[in-house]
Amino acid sequence: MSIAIPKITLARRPVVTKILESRKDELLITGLGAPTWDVASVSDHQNNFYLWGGMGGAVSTGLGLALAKPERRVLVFTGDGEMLMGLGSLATVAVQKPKNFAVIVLDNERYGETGMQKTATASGVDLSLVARGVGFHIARTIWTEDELSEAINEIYSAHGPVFYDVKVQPSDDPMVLPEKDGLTLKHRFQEELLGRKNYKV
Amino acid sequence: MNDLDWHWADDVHQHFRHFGIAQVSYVPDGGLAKLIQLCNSDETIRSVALTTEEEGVAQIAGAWLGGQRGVFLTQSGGVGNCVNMLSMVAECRIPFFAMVSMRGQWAETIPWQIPMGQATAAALEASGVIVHTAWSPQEVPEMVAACMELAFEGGRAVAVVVSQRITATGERG
Amino acid sequence: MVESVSWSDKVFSVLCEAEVKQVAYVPDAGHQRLIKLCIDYNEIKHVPLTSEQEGIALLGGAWLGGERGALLMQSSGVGNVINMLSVPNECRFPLLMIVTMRGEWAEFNPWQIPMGQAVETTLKAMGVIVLRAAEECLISETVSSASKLAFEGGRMVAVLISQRALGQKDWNK
Amino acid sequence: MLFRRDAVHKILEKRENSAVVTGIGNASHDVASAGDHPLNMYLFGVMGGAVMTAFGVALAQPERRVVVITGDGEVLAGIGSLATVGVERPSNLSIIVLDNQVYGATGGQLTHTAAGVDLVGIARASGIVNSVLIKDQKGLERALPEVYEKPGPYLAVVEVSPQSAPRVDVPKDGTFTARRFRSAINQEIKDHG
Repeated sequence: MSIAIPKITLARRPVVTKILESRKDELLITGLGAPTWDVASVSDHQNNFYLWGGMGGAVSTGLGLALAKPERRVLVFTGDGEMLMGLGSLATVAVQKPKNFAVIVLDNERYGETGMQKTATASGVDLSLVARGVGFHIARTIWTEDELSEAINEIYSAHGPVFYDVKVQPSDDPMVLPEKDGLTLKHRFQEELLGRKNYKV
Repeated sequence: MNDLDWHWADDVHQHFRHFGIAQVSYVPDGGLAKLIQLCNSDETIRSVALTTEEEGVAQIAGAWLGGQRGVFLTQSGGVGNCVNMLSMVAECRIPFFAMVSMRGQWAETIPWQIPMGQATAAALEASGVIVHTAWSPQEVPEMVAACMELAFEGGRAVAVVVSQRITATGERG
Repeated sequence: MVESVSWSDKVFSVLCEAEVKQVAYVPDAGHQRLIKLCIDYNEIKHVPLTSEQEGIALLGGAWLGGERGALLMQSSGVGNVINMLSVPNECRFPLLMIVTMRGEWAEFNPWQIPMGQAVETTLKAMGVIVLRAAEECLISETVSSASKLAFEGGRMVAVLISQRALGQKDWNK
Repeated sequence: MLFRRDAVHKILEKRENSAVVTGIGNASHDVASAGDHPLNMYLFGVMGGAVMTAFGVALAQPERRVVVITGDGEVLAGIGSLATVGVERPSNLSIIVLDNQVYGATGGQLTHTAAGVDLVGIARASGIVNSVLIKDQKGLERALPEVYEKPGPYLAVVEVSPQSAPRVDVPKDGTFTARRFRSAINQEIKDHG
């Protein structure tokens, strides 16, 4: 294909920082690897549930949460490699149409954790077109600062499900490792959301 | 010299050439990165990056149906995505060779990797795959050659598991 | 279909009593009636999946949000969820799976047999408690017991509904 | 509205020496009902595996057209493989998706396509540029030469009636069909590798 492809100018950490500036009581699910470090680098939060495993499961985890808590907005931050491994989950989300649900893919077109090999998005696979094809209300690819600014309002308030494929430069940011004990992450998340008495086990 | 200072990938790649491996499928992985790199730059091998590991099992089965030999490369977590797809290999008794780099096994620092790492060999064996595990890099090439013989000449599904002692990549997920 | 109505209705009651709010499934003949009951009942969110692994992650999210769920699938689907089970394993999420078995009792499709035979081993390797219902009259009781183990005991539990219990019919007809 | 079996028979009339891989479920019966053939590989398991199996064959047999005939539910179960194929661009691979919007083999539950999931859109977004939707006889006639001649990867979603057709006798022993397929596709290759 001879279509001119825009140059990637955005850097992942500032993108995540900018998006999270508007955060209030949103619930966050992060896909394994860099998106987890990115979100943790902005600030740790009781309502951040960091997935350190289960590659391909971030969007589905977010969907289950969004269906259980329709009054709270759920944001999934994940990477392009993780998203590709669970691509079918986008179709499942689109069928459920959770209005409180946003997916943000930090797409550096690389598998960052294993040595920066190219992913399918580097070779023309268009995640936002896939999201549109399955029926997301809004699905955009974000290339510029201006597009990002415009998207932030939608991420927090547009009728969901909404999807953003944010093209970010491949970079090797310092790792910010948050809590990794799954039980601790579960307990602190549910404590805020449900109160101690309302969850068992 | 510590046995871990020597890398096994060049010799394994030579064995791939000797056995006429024409297709390699993989999801990028740190532990097998050097081998993947060697396959990528080898013009006699068509290497295919997958979105999810189960695709690779089907592709390698298809390669054999089409008259070529293939190798499937995966991290241990990926094994847990392939169990159902391996039923085709079992039912059709397709010669099948895989290399698995381990996580959740030796000095693992991420708790989430441990359940799958501990279940990898059992999941492969339950799927009808013969499993050999290498603990030292020096073992790997010979084990790969023997297991490819078993797979392609003996007509069986075989996996060489490269232990985390060999592939350890430190703290990263 | 008379024989399947009774157990499905009883299991549906068990799920309602257990306050299950999300039911995820990949369509399956054995679960046909139960799925329909869930679809027709407004108190339960029914989520059809493209692949079973989504269901494991979904129900983890549901539990984080304070809701109980159940995953309905066929035994072949078990082979798609093995790696994803590392999430409920690590976080000790309760998990209830109801699996209709293929590849065991009087199976007519050889392709179903490898996975059917591997179901119990692979689930157990991931730390899942496996309960079998070998006869129709035991299904709802087994699911009831499993739901307590899962939601009160905080464990991953799979109920395997034997092909024998579902009746020895030709499924593909 | 097209009937699945008529559509499949029509497509297979022009197959010549093409290899055919079928997805689990009705597709195997649709293909076998046109006449069993040594170059048919029938999958009776591995939901989501048909496209990648055929892709492996296509890489191994670049001179031969390889055609996948499968259902919408089966493709959705392995949807990532469309991206893999979209990146690798095998020029001899065609994928025919029979979309009846229900899971035929398991009691006719609605699939995601019934809820608006657009497989042609996903395929194009995944890099399979030559993706088309076939809704009627005229569309099928127009697409027929493309299945075998258009540079691949090629994908056609064929909308078909949910009405299923009678089962036929299909060889289901995988050790048999796999070896028959392999020796037919490449006579000079001996039993193993």
